[in-house]
Amino acid sequence: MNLEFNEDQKLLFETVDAAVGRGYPAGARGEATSTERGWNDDVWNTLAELGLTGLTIDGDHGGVGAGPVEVYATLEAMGKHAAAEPLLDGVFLPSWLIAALGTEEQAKQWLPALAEGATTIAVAHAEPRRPWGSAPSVAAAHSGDGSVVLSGVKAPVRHADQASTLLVTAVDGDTTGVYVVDAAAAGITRADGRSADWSRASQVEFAGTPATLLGTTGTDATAAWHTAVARARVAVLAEAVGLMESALGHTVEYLKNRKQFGVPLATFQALVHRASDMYARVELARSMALWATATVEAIDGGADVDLPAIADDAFVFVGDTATAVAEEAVQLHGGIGMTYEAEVAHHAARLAAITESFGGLAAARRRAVASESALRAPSALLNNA
Amino acid sequence: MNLEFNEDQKLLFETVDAAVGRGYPAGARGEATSTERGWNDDVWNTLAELGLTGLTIDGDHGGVGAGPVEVYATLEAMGKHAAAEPLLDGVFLPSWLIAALGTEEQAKQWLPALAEGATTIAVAHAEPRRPWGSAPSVAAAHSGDGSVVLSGVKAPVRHADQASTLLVTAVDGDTTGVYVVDAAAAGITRADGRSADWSRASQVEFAGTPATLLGTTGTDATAAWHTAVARARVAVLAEAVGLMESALGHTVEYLKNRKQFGVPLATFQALVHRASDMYARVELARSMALWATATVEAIDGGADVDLPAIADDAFVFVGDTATAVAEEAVQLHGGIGMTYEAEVAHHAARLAAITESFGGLAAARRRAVASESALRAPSALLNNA
Amino acid sequence: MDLELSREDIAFRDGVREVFTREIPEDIRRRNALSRTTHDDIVTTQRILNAHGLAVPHWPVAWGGKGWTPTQSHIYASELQRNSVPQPLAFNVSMVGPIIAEFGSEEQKRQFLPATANLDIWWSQGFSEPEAGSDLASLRTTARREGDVYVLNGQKTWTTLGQYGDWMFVLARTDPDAPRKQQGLSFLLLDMTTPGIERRPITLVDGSEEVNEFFFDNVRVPVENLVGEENKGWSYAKFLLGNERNGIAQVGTSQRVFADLAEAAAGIPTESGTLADDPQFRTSMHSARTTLLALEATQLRVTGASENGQASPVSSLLKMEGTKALQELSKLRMRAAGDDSMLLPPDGDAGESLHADDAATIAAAQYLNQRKLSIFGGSNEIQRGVIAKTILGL
Amino acid sequence: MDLELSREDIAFRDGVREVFTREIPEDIRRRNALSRTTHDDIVTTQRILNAHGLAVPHWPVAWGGKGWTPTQSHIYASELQRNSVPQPLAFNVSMVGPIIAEFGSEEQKRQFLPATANLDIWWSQGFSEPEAGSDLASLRTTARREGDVYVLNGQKTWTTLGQYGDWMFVLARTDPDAPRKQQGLSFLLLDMTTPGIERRPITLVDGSEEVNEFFFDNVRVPVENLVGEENKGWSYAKFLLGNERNGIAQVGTSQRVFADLAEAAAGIPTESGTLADDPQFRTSMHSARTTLLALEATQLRVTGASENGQASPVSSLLKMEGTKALQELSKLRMRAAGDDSMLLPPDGDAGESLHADDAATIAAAQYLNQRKLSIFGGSNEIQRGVIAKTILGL
Repeated sequence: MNLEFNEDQKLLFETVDAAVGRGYPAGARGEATSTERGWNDDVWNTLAELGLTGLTIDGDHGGVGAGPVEVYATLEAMGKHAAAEPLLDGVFLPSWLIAALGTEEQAKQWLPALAEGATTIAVAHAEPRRPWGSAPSVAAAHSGDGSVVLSGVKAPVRHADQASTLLVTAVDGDTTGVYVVDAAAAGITRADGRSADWSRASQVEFAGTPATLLGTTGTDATAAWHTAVARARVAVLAEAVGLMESALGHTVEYLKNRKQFGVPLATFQALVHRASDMYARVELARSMALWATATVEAIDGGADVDLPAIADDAFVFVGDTATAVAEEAVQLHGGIGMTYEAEVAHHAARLAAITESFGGLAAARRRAVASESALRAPSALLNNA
Repeated sequence: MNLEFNEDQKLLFETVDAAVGRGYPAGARGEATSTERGWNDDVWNTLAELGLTGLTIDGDHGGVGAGPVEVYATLEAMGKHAAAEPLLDGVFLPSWLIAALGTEEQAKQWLPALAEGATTIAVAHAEPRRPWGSAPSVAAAHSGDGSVVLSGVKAPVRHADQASTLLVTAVDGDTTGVYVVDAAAAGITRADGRSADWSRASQVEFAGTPATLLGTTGTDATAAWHTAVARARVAVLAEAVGLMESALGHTVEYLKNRKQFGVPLATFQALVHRASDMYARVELARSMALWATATVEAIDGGADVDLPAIADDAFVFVGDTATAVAEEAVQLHGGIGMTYEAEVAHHAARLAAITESFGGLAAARRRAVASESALRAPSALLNNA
Repeated sequence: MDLELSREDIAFRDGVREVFTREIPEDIRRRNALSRTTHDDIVTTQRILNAHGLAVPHWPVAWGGKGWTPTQSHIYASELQRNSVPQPLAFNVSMVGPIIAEFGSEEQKRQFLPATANLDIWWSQGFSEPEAGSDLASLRTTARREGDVYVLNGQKTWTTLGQYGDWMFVLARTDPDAPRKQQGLSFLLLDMTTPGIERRPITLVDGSEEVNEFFFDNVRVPVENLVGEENKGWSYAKFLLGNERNGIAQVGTSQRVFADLAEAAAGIPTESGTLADDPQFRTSMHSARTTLLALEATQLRVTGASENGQASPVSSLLKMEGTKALQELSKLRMRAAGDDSMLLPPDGDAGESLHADDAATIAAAQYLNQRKLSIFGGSNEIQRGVIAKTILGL
Repeated sequence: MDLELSREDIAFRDGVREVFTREIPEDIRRRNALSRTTHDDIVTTQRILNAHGLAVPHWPVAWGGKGWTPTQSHIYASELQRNSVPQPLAFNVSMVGPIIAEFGSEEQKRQFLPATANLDIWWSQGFSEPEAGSDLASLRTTARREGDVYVLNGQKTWTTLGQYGDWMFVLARTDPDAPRKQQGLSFLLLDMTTPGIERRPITLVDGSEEVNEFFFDNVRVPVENLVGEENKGWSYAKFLLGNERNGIAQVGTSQRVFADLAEAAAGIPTESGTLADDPQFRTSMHSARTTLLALEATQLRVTGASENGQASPVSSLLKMEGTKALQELSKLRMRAAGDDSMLLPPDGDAGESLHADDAATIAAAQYLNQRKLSIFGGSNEIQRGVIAKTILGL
């Protein structure tokens, strides 16, 4: 029974923390997201050199085959610096999808490039005004020559502008599949914009766009899709924890250093007690994120647990905390905290983006409350009922 | 457009405030509720002399026929002193039921005695583990000689131990009626206890107890019952406002006078800001209670408004505030606030009892959220859509 | 008590509503509802209102005021908000206008008041400084008298919409040796074309560019642009803060946001129906709805009391709880939009959204932007302090 | 990471669970779940636990301790709470016992420790005073040395279950002239049959009589009942506060309350089904459930860290958030009961309820009683101060 990093995981956290920290001094997120690429290329290259782009990819395909705790350690460190590099969206999630659904040939085609950090893949599932949990409206059609084309609209697609390839959910009759589409394929119209956290996102329209099914025809991908997404939804909470810890840290420093009415803000007990409450909330959220991560690890080890349900529970709890902590961090900074130049503003924006990712917090709570597990007595240990 | 007391109403508030205040120095609620009667007889007699027991009864039946604003003014003043006299439970609500449902003969039989303050009537509707909004399980049966007898259990019945008469909801086949039962009738078994606010309540069991239908046979009383209860549920919020204001006042005084670590508690900004938040909440709750009261007045004047829905909305809002204010008042007092001897403890207990009265807060929220009005754009003025 | 508007008040309401809905172009009001109001929208709106005598109703009657009852003022503010009409520029109509009308010279009144009412002059506020956000007594900007000019040096910040400012009213220190910090401040009118002024825009978290910093380097202000007496600026600024702030709780705005969201919900699909059927959403909306009822009732109490000539100390409460309610609604709007709120046009808030659902598209950015409501204009922490001191005696 | 108990830990858990569920009479555990634990229940339980070596596992091994790992300690506290076993009397096993074991004389150890472990002596705590609730340094009770006795004068309050106390451990001022208030306090053991002691019970808001005030009028305490050195009492008291407090978050208790409420909900009818189908209720329960998971995970982190020899500063967090969660559940229980929580037996909490549903009957009184959780044992305000100071450096 143990929810701590082991020595290797600690070292991993410290390595990423140091490497990313060098690339992300104060104000760096704003700069990184306003480059053409939307992130810091030097940091990306460092991450690739450290093998982090191969973190979730097995050794046979050029990666290191690490588990969910390593993902947690990496993403918490990324969050700590509000780093913009799309490890999760552009590499981890696509690698999980390809590993779960792809043929060996497809795995060989895509995973090594991802592991090298040579490319990113964008996952396109969300559609305007369509619930995340519903089957997609994008349709796959078979043309005479046996090839498949996609039609329909996806938005937002995170980091689609830089991706070489898209993984697109689509329906073929009653069967949901994940399709591989070349970013430069015919019949793609892309309108690029940004997310509320200043990272890039696009609307992508497909009109008879050639595509290849990931995996084997005739198998419905819904369950595998939900499992991979649940994994990503747990992983993104690590980033949220890093962001929250950092927002709290900046707030504490601000209270110590900023003077008003001639004295440091830390003189005002009302503000100090609110910082203490922030701390308590962040630690509980960290525990929840670690627990969900450990549960994913247990599932990888064969435990029989409903991963999407766990992901909903953890997402709701950490998401609520993220909202409250972000709001308090901004409020305790006052006007300064509202500005693009403030670190906490970027923390708050990214935390908001996380809470509305993967279908958003309200939908997660709707599922979680409807689930029969909502009234099941909680026990964090798997064999301690 | 006006939500203020008029001069007469102000005078009424001041009169009740002064009269009740004399009978309720510090610690008096605990004493009053531990007497045999369960309230302060001198205060009761004063209330009767002031005509307040006849407040809701029309002039033809010995009362003064005042409206909901006068009820509000009276009950806010009662709440301000945490007074235990059952004006609402023992007089106002029964008078509304008798006026709404009773024959003129019945009105003549009961209302003058209530108006004089010579007696109280207990309303028996709640049943163990039965939702407030469901039809009662107590059954009315007709015996051969045309008389009616009741069977079943009611609990809690507030102040049943002192009542001369009970008004009991019961079903006769598919028809719900309100029945008049003499408190000393045959076949009644009463087990007396107390509510969490130390006022008296009982379980009353009927076994072939002779009863008389209030009103005329064949008419279902459900709608009239719900309207009278809605009126009572709005009225009790006035008492809640008085209690909250008083709890806030005691808390502010405590912060000013109590020293810890060598300085007054008011030196600690965290506590002071929480008192400010309490103030803001109390004022919003007061506004809501006044608005609901004005709505009842408008309904009496012919306005077409769904009174039970308004009562649910106001009950939920004021109830949530009552809970939060009571908790903060106790917390800011520390251990002292937990004791039977502390004024705020009685405020907190009575506020908790109010939130769980008439079926309780959770049921009220359930109805309100399911109501189509939940998504209707709010407008406090009736003719300003 | 009485929950109805009188016949006269209804006629009054219908009159202002007619102007707001018929005279103010619908596209302006639509952009305002989506927080995309432009400079021209504000100018156009205020000039239309002014032409109908509705831009500066609270000014002295001699300068265009209407001498309304408190109820009429309440109706006016509420209808503006409910109909999503861009508010007349507060710096003009609620701040510098009333100050000049009360304390200015006849010459200043003639020069500035009509142009201020008609937004021919766009005013900016020069109060806050980096080291004195909520603590105006600590202002450091100096105005040194040299013959017939004041020489202005220093820095102002949080200047909302200062990029459009033709003139700025500035609180500056004219007597650095005054025994109390509140003394020695003067209220100056500054033509923004004067040499020595530099502006730095401040981008907010959501990308909006609505606030600015200004730097003054030996900026020369003619002494005739001093309002009232030298070193009395603090009392003029306090006059503003004491002014009744109609519509401060923004209940009308919240009512409109609520109505828009309720309407949208019926068209937002969930896995099993629409958002309008979702118990979580309905619970949050019900909570917002009752809060707005309580807020509006509080406003009615305040208005009713001022009809009777009583002042009310609850403007801190209205500011704090009213903006909190609006913030909650903005969060609810973001939650309702989910992923749909995560695709903004690349140039921030200026362009059109990429897909048709504008309100969903801007919901997250709007949520972030609205954090300012509990900070600017007297933060919630300041309001709690005011309540504690002036109402609770703590 | 590892979310499973090891085989050894499971065996350990099954062992303690066996004692808790088989040896402790079920009616005792049922009364404990309904907060109706009696004096005899506590004594009986502790003696059974002591007979099985489970009353004082954290004491030094020489005096009955078990030398458990942090995980075993965690399991023990958790299983006690989950199975609703009355806790061994904290004043005996967590407070005076460890103090005597650490600082007492050999004579004191022999005289007191076995009797304390077996609850042959029922101890009360004499720390708090009316003017020094959270501020122990300001204690006023004096112990004046006169020959071979200390003469005790003063007042103690918030003495939980003091009505049963055979002995009391008292913090009293032996040197009124000490330069710092923290100095000059001594830790004395007081036989409650000594003349000059007067008790006044304090009834709490729910009617429970669990706390008391004690007045000392020239009470003579033999000098051999001084623990450790004179004037060092503060450091002994601090030793207690620094002691790791297993189970402080009461997660096991909350888990049991949650399970009981979830089970009850399926039998509580609403107008349209049962409470278990009600979305409001389910939402609140889901929120409680995830909070309890986060709390338990926090405990696991702390336990795991102490296995590795690291101390954790998060006991303030666990106390504050754990008791908050339990308070929320008690409120939820009251809301679930509604009117059914408003009929208590006339004699307060001592008798049986008037109708069969005990848990509903006591729900409101229990809710009120549980307000104490955020006050006693270091209020939430104190905990926030500790977090700010020791963790955040504020």
